[in-house]
Amino acid sequence: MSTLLIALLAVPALTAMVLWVLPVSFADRVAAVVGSVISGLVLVGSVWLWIDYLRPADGPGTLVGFETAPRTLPGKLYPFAETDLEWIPPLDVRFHIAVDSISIPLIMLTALLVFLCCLYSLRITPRIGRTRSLIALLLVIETGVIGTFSAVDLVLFFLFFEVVLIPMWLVIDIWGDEHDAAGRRRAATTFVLMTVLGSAVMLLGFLLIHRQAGTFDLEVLGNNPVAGGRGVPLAAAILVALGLAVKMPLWPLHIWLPDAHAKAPTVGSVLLAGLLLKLGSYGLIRILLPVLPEATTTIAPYLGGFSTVAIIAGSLACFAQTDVKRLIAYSSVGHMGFIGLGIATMSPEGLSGALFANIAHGLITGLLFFLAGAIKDRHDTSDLRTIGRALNARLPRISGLLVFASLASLGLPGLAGFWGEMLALLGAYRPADSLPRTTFLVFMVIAGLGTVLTAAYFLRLIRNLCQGDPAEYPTTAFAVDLSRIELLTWTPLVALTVVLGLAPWLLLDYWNFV
Amino acid sequence: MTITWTDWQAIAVPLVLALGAVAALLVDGFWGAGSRQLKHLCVTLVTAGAILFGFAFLVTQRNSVRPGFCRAAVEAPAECSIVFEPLTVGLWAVLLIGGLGVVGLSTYGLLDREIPVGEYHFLLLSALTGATVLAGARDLATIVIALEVVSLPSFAMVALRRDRRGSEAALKAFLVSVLSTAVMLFGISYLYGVTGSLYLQTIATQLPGIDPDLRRVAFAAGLFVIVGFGFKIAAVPFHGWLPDTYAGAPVEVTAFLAVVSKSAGVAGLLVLVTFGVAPSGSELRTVVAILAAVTMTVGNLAALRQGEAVRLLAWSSIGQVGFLLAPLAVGDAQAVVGYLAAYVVVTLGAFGAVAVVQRHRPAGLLTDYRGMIRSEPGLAAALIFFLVVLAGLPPGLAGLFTKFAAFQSVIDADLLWLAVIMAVNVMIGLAVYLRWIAELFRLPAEAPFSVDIETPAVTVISAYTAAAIVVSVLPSTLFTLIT
Amino acid sequence: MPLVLPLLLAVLLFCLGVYGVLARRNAITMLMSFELMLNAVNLNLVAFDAWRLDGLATGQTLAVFVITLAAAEIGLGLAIVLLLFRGHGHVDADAARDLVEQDGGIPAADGAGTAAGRTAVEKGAAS
Amino acid sequence: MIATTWRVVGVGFSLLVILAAILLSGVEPQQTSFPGTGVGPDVFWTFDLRTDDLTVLLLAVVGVVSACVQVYSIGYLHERAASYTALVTLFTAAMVTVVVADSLFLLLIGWEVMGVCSYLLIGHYWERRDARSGAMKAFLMTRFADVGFLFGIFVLGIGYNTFRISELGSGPISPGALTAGTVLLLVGVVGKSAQVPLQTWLPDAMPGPSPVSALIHAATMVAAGVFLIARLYDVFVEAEATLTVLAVVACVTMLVSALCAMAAVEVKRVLAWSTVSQLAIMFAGLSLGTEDGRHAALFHLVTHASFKALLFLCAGVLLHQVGSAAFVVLRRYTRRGALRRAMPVTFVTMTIGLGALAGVPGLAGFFSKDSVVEAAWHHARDGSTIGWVVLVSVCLTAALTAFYCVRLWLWTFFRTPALAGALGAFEDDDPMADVDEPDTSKLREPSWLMLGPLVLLAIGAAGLGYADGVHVHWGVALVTTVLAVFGALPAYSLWQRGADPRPVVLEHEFGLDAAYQGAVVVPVRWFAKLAVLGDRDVIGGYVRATGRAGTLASQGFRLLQTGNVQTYLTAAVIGVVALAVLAGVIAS
Amino acid sequence: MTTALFSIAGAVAIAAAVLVVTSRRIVHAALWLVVALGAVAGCFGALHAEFVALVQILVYVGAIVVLVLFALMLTKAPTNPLPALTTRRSPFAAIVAGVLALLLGTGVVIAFGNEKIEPVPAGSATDVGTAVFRIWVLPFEVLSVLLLAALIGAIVLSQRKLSERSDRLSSSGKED
Repeated sequence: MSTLLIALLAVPALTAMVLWVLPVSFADRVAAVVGSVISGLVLVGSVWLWIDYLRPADGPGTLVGFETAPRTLPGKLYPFAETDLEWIPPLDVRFHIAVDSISIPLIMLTALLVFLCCLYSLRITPRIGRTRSLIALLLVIETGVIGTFSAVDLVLFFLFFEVVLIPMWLVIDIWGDEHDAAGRRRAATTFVLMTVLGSAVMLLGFLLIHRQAGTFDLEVLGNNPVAGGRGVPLAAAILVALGLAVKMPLWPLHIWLPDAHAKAPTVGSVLLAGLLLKLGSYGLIRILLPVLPEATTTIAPYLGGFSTVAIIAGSLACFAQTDVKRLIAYSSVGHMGFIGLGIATMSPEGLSGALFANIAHGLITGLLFFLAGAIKDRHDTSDLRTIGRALNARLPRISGLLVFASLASLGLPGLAGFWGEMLALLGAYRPADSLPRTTFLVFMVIAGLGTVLTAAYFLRLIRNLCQGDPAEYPTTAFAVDLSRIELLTWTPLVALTVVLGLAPWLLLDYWNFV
Repeated sequence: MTITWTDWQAIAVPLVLALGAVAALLVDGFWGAGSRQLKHLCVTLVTAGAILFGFAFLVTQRNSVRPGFCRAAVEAPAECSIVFEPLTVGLWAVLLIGGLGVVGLSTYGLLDREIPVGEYHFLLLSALTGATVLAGARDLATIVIALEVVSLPSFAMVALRRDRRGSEAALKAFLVSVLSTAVMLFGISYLYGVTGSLYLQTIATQLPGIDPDLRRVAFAAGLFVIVGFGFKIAAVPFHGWLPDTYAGAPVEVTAFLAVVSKSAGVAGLLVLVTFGVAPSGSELRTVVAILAAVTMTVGNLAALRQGEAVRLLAWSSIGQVGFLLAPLAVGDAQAVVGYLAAYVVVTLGAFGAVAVVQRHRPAGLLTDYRGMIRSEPGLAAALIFFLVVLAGLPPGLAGLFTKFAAFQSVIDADLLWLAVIMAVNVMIGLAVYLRWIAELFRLPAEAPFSVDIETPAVTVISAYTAAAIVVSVLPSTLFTLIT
Repeated sequence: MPLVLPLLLAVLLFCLGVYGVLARRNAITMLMSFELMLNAVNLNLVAFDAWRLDGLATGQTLAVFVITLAAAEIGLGLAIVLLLFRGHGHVDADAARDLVEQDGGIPAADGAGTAAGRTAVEKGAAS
Repeated sequence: MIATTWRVVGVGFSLLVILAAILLSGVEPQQTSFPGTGVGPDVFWTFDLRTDDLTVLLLAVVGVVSACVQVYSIGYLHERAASYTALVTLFTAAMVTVVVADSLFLLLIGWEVMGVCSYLLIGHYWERRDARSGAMKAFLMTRFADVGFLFGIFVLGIGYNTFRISELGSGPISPGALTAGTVLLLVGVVGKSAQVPLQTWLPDAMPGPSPVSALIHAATMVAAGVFLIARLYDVFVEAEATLTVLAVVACVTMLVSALCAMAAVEVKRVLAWSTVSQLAIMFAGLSLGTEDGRHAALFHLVTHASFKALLFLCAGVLLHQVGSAAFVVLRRYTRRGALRRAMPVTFVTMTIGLGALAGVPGLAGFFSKDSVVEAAWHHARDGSTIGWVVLVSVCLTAALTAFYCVRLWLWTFFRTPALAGALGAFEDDDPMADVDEPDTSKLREPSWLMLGPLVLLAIGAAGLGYADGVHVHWGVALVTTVLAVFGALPAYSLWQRGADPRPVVLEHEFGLDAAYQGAVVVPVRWFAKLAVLGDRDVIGGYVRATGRAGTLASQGFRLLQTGNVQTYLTAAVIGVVALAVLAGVIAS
Repeated sequence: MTTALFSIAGAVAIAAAVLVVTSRRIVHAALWLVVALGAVAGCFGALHAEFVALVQILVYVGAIVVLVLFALMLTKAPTNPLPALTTRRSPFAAIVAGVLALLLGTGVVIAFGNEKIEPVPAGSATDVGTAVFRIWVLPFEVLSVLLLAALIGAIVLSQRKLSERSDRLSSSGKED
C-alpha cells in the first residue's frame, strides 16, 4: 500500500513532466486525454486505498460502541500505508508519508476533482489554449494536494503546501479572465503573495514546535503533544493558525479569495475552492489539535470568533455581489467559517463536522463553480447584470442544476452540505470541557443566523439569475443547454452530494477513533 | 617560527591558485600570434586546472584539521594565521564552485568584448586566492589583506572592458571599498589597542573580560570591522555601489562579483563573527541581525520595480545577503554555508542565462524575456528553475531548504522578530521573481527571444541546472559541506 | 606622554579624511583623503604598540602592511581614475552617473504586490 | 412523456401511501431501526422509522389529499408539468418521512425538504414577481424558524442523550433544558405552521398553483407543526412554560389571522388566513396539555385537511376557469350571476367547504371545532387559566370565521341586490372593471379530472365529523352555533347593503410585513453594504496599502540610487554612525 | 620632550590635513598632503617607531604622492583655484564627520584617558623585521600577491583596447 501511495504522488507529477517534454502541437492535442486517463487512474488508486484501509485487518477506525468510547478528538494520525525515509538529516527532515481515515477521503476528493477537471478539459478549455501546460499544472497541483494530505513530517507538509502555489498562480495568471488581464494578474499575485506569507508564518510555528519538541514528525508529536498553553507553544499555535487561516481563508485574511476565484478559469476555480482551501482546514485539524492541544485551547475561542464573523461577513458580502463567481467565492468564506467553528469547538462532533464539511464543500462548491463557468462561457461574462434573468427559460437544465447546487450549498438536510454545518453547530453547543461554553453558545446562535443569511443570498441568486420574466430577457440562440461532457462531469458531483446527504455515516463512521 | 609541512598543506589551495594565476598570465603573455580562441581555451584550462586541484585537495583532505602559520602562546592554544578545518573546507568548496562557475561562464562571449583573456583569468585567480585565504584566515592582518586581494583584482576586472560604463562602475566600487577598508582598519587598530592581539582566538578570549570603559571602544571597533565587511557584501546601508557596478560591469564579471566576491565577504564575516569579535551573546550579533533585517527588506523592496534583468538580480542579491546574514547573526555556520552554496549555484545559472540573452539583446530588459517559454523552452525552463530556487519555493527545493535552515537557526536562537521579518521578505522576494517568471510565460509575444545558443553556453547552463537539481533533490549535500 | 594624544590626533585625521571623501568632488582628492584616513589608522597602531610594549611590535608591523596596502590601492585607484578620465574627460566622482537607475523599465500598473484593487470588490447593492 | 411518467409516479405514490395507511391501521406501535452513525461518544443517531396511530392517521390524510391534488393537477396544470409533479411527489414523500420518522434528524430532513419543495412550488410561476418574492419569503421565514428547531433538537437530544423520538421524554433532563428545548422546537413549529409572529409568509405564498396551496395548507407543511407537537406531546406536556407560550401564540394567532381574513380581497388569501387561524385552533387544543386537547386538535387537523383542501381546489377551479381569484375579477362574472350558473359543482362543493369551515352544524368542522372548545371547557372547569383563554379565543374565532366565510360566499357567488350589477366595494381596486366586460359565455365547469377530487373531498368535509363517533356536548354546540350566527349576520347585512368596510389595520395585516422589512431586510442590506465596503476599503485597503507601500518604498529606494557615489558614501557613513548609536542604545 | 615634539608634529599634521581637504587648488592639496604625511611620520618618530616613520616617508612621500602628482598631471588638473572642488553637500559632510569625531573622541578619552606611553629604547626595526618574518609570514605573502595583482590590474587598465591598438597599428601599416 505504501507503494500505491507513493505512486499516487509520483504519477501525476511525472505525467506533467512528460507532457512538458513532448512537442507543443502534439501535446496540446493529447494533453486532456492523457490527463483524464492518468487522473482517472489516480482516482481508482485512491479508492482502492480507501477500500484497503477499510479492511478489518488494517483499519483501526471501525464503528465504536456508543456507550464505551471516551470523548476523543480526531486529528491524531493512525498511520497506514506508511513510508519513512531519511532525507535531510542536518535539518531533521524526513520523507515520511502515511494516510488515515481523515486524509484518504480528502485524497479521494482531490483525485475526483482533478479527474473531473481533466475530463471537462477534453471539450471545454479556456480560449487562450495552451492545454498542455494547463493539464500539466493541474496534475502538479494534484501531486501537491495529495502530498499535503499524506505528509507526516511537518516540513514535508509545508513543502507540499507550497508546491501548489506557483502552478495555481500560473493557472490564474495565464488562463484567467481574458477580459481583464491586469485584474487577473493582480488577483493571481495577491493570491500567491498572501498565501506564501501565510505559509512562511506557518513555518515559523513549525520551527517553534521543533524547538520545543525536537521533532517534526506528526506521528511522534501526536503521541507526545507539546504541553503548555502559554509562551512558546502558544506562539507556535498562533503562528500555525495564522498561516493556515490565510489558506482557509478565515476572515479577515480572506481578501485574496474573491478575486482569485473570480478571475481564475473554471477548472482553476474548482480546484481552488474544492481543494486548496481544504489544505488550511486539514492542517488545523491535523497539526494544531493533536500537536498543540493546550495552546489550541487558549486560542480556540478566538478562532471560533473569527470563524463566526467569517460566516456572517461572508454571507453578508454575498448580498452585494454582482458577479456570480465572486458570489460563490464569498459563499466559500462563509462555509469555511463553519469549518473553522467546528474545529474551534475541539469536540468530536465539531471536528467530524469540519471534516465532513470539507468534503461536502469540495463537492458542492466544485459543482457551483463548474456551473458558474458554464454560464460564463455561454454569456462571455459572469456579471449578473449582463447575463440577465430568467435563465430557467434559456438554459433550463443548467439553471435547474444551479438551483440544486445552491440548495445543497445552503445546507439543506438530506444533501451533503447539511451534516457538516449541523455537526459544527452541535459542537458549538457542547464544546470541549476546557472551553468557555457560553462563548460558544453565542457563536452557535450567530452561526445559526448565518445559515439563514446563506439561504437568503442563494435564494437571491436564484431569483436574480434563474427566475424572471423571459419576455424581458428573450432566449438567445445558445447551441446547447447542457452538453454531454458537462453532464458527464457533473453527474458524479450531484450523485455524491445526494448520497453523502442521505448516508453521512459513509464517512462519519470512520472519524470516531478510540 | 619555521614553516612546516603542515603550513604548506594549509595553504596548498591558495598557493596553487596563485601559481595558476601566474601561469595563466604567462601563457597569455608568451602565446605569440596563434589563434585567440585556442589561447582562450588554454588559459581557461590552466585556470580550471588550478581550481580543480583545489577541489581534489578538498575531497581528499576534507576531514583533516591543519592549522598553519602558528605561534605558540603562553597558557593557551597556539595562535594561528590560517586553519584548514571542516568549516574552511565548506567555504572553500563554495568559493571554488563559484570560481569554476565563473570560468565556465567566461568561455563564451569574453573575446567579443575585447577583454584581455590572460589578465582576466589572472585577476580572477588572484581574487580567488584572496578569497580562499580569507575563508581560512584566523588573524585580523591576514583577513584585511586577503580581503584586499579579493577586492582590488575584482575592481580591475570590472573595468576590464575599458569603456565608459566599466570605468565608472569600477570607480564606484573602488571608492566605496577603500572607504570600507579604511573604516575596517580603523576598527582593527582599536581592537588591537584593546586586546593587544590580532589573533581572533585571543581576541575572543580577551573581549568578554575587558574593562567596562574599554568595552565601548571594543564594541565600536567590532562594529567598524563588521561594517567593513558590510561594504564588501553590500549590506544596507553600504550597498549603494552594488547595483551600479553590476550594471556597468561585463556580465561575467558581475557574476564573479555576485558569486565569488560576495561569498568571500560572507566567509570572512562568518569567520570574524563566529571566531572573534562577536562571541555568542555579544551585542554585535544584534547589530548583524539588524543589518540582516534592513538588508533583506530594502534589497527585496528595491528589486520589486526593476525593469532590467541585471539590476533586478543585483537588488535581489542584496536581499539574499540579508537572508545570509540572518543565520550568520546567530553564528550558525552550517546554515550559512548551505545557503551560500545554493545561492552560488543558482546565481551562476541565472547570470549564465542572462549572459546568453544579453549577447543578443544588450538592453537586458525584463520584457526581452517575454514568451521565452515557447521560443526557447530549455533556457527558459532553466532560468525559471533558478529563479524559483532564489525565491525558495518548490520545485526549487535547494532554495526552500536553505531558507528553511536560516529560519531554523534564527528561531532556535530566539530571534522571533527577525524570523517574522524574514517571513515577510519571503513574500516580497517571491513578488520580485514572479514578475520575471510571468514575463517568461507570457504569450503571445512579439519577437520572442530565439537564437542558436552557443554550445559552450548550453553546456555550462546545463551543468548549472544539473547542479541545482541535484542539490534540490538531495538538499542534505548542501548542509554536509561542513562535515 | 598621554596615550590619548595620538589617539585624538588619529580621530581628527580620520574624520578629516571622512569629510574629504564625502565633500571632495575630484576623484584624486578623494583618494588623498583616504590616505589621511589610513594614516590615522597607522597612528593608532603605532600608539597602541608603544603603549603595550609587548616586544612583538605587532602594531608597527601592521602599520607597515597598511602602508604597503595603501600603495597598492592608490596604484590601482589611479589607474581606474585615469581610465575614467579617458572615457569621460574629467575625474569628478559625482559627475559619473551613467549607471543611474533608468526609469521607464516597467509600467507602473504592473507593480507586483498591489493587491485587491478597486475592481476587487465591485459596487453593487442588494437589489 | 416525462410529465406523464411523473404523473403516474405521483398518483401511484399517493395511492401507495393510502395503501400503507390501510395496511398499518390497527397494527401495534413499533419502531424499525436502521444502521446509524455515532459522532463522538454521546451523539449517535440512526434513521429509525416508527408506526403508530398517529402515523397511520397522518398517512391517511397525506395520502388522500395528495392523491386528490395529483389527479386534480393533471387537469389543472400543463406547463412545466414534469418538474411540478416530481416536486409535489417529493413534497408528499417528505411529509411521509416526517410522519414515519423516529429519528429527530430524519424528521428534520423531511421537515426541511418540505420547506424547499414549498419554495420551489410556490415559485412555480417564476415569471411572476409576486411568486418569486412569495417563494423566497416562505423559505426564508421557515428557514429562520428551522434554525431554532435545529437548536431545539440539540438541546433535547443532548439532554435526553438520544435523538430517537420514542426515547425522548423518558430520561432525566434539567427543567431549564426541557423548557429551552421545547421552546426552540416551538420556534420551528411557529415558522412552519405560520403562527404569529412568523405568519406573514403563508398569505404571500398564494401565487403558487392552487393544488400546491391545497397540499401545503391541508396535509403537508403547515400540518407538520401540529403533527410534531402531537408526536412529542409527552415532552411538551412536561414543559408547562412552553405550553403557556404555545397557548398565547395560538390565541393571538387565531384572532389576528381571522381578522386579517375578514379584510382580504382575494379568495385564496382569505383561505390562507383562515388556515392560519384554524391551525391556531389546533395548537390551542394542544396547548391545553390534556389528552382530550390532543385528540381534539388531531380531529380538527383531519377535518380541516378535507375542507381546506376542498376550498383551495375550488379556488383553483375559479382560477383555472376564470383566470383569477380576486374578488374584483370574480364580481364581474357574479354581477350577472354567471358564476353560480356556469359552475354548479364548484358552487356546491365550495358551499359545503365554507360551511364546514364556518362550523355549520352537521358538517365536519362543526364537530371538530366543538371538540376543541369542549376540551378547553373541561380544562377551564378544572381551574386552568389557559383553558379559559383558549375557550374564549376559540369561541370568538368561531364568530369571526363565520363572518369571513359568509362574506366570501356571498360576494363570490351572489348578485348584490343593492348594487344592481356594480362591482361594489372592490371597484377601487380596478378602475377598468366596468369598461372591461368579460365574456361569460365561455365560462364552464372544468374537466372531471378536477371535479372528481372536489366531490370526494366535499364528501369528506360533510361526513368526516361522524368518523370519530358522534358525541355532541349540547351546551358547547349551542354556544358556538349562536356565535357563528352572530358572526354571519353582520356579513350578510353588509353584503345586503353592498358595503365592505375594510379597516386599514386589517388591510395592512397589522403592518407586520412592513415592520419586518424595516427591522430585518433593510438592516441586512445595510450590513451587506457595510461588509462589502469593509472588505474593499478596510481589509482590502490594508492589503492595497501594503502593496502600494511596497511600490512606493521601491520607488524611494530607486530615487536614493542617484548614481552619485558620494551619496552612497554619505549614506554608508551615516549608517555607521546610526548603527553605533543604535547599538549603544541597545547595549545600555 | 617627546610629548612636545609629538604635539608640534600633530598640530602641523592637522593643519595640513585641513588644508588637504579644503584647498581649492588640487595641486596645492597634493602638496599639503606631503606636509601632512611628513608630519605624521614625525609623530611616528616621536612614538619611537622610527622604522615605520622611515617607511612612511619612503613609500608615501616618495612614491604615492609622486604617483598622485603624475595622475593630476595626466588628468590635466588645473592649477588655478576651482570654486566647485567641493560638492554642495560639504556642510552636511562636515556635520557627519564632526559627529563621528565627537563620538569617537569621547569614547577614546573615556577609555584611554588615564593611560601613558612609557618611553622605550630605540630599535624598533629589528622587532618589526623579526615579527614580519617569524610571525606574520602569511599576511606578508598574501601582500605580495596583492601587490602583483594590483600592478597587473593597473597595467591592464592603462593599456589601450585591443581594437584601438589594432586600429592604430593597422593605420601605421602593420599587422598584429
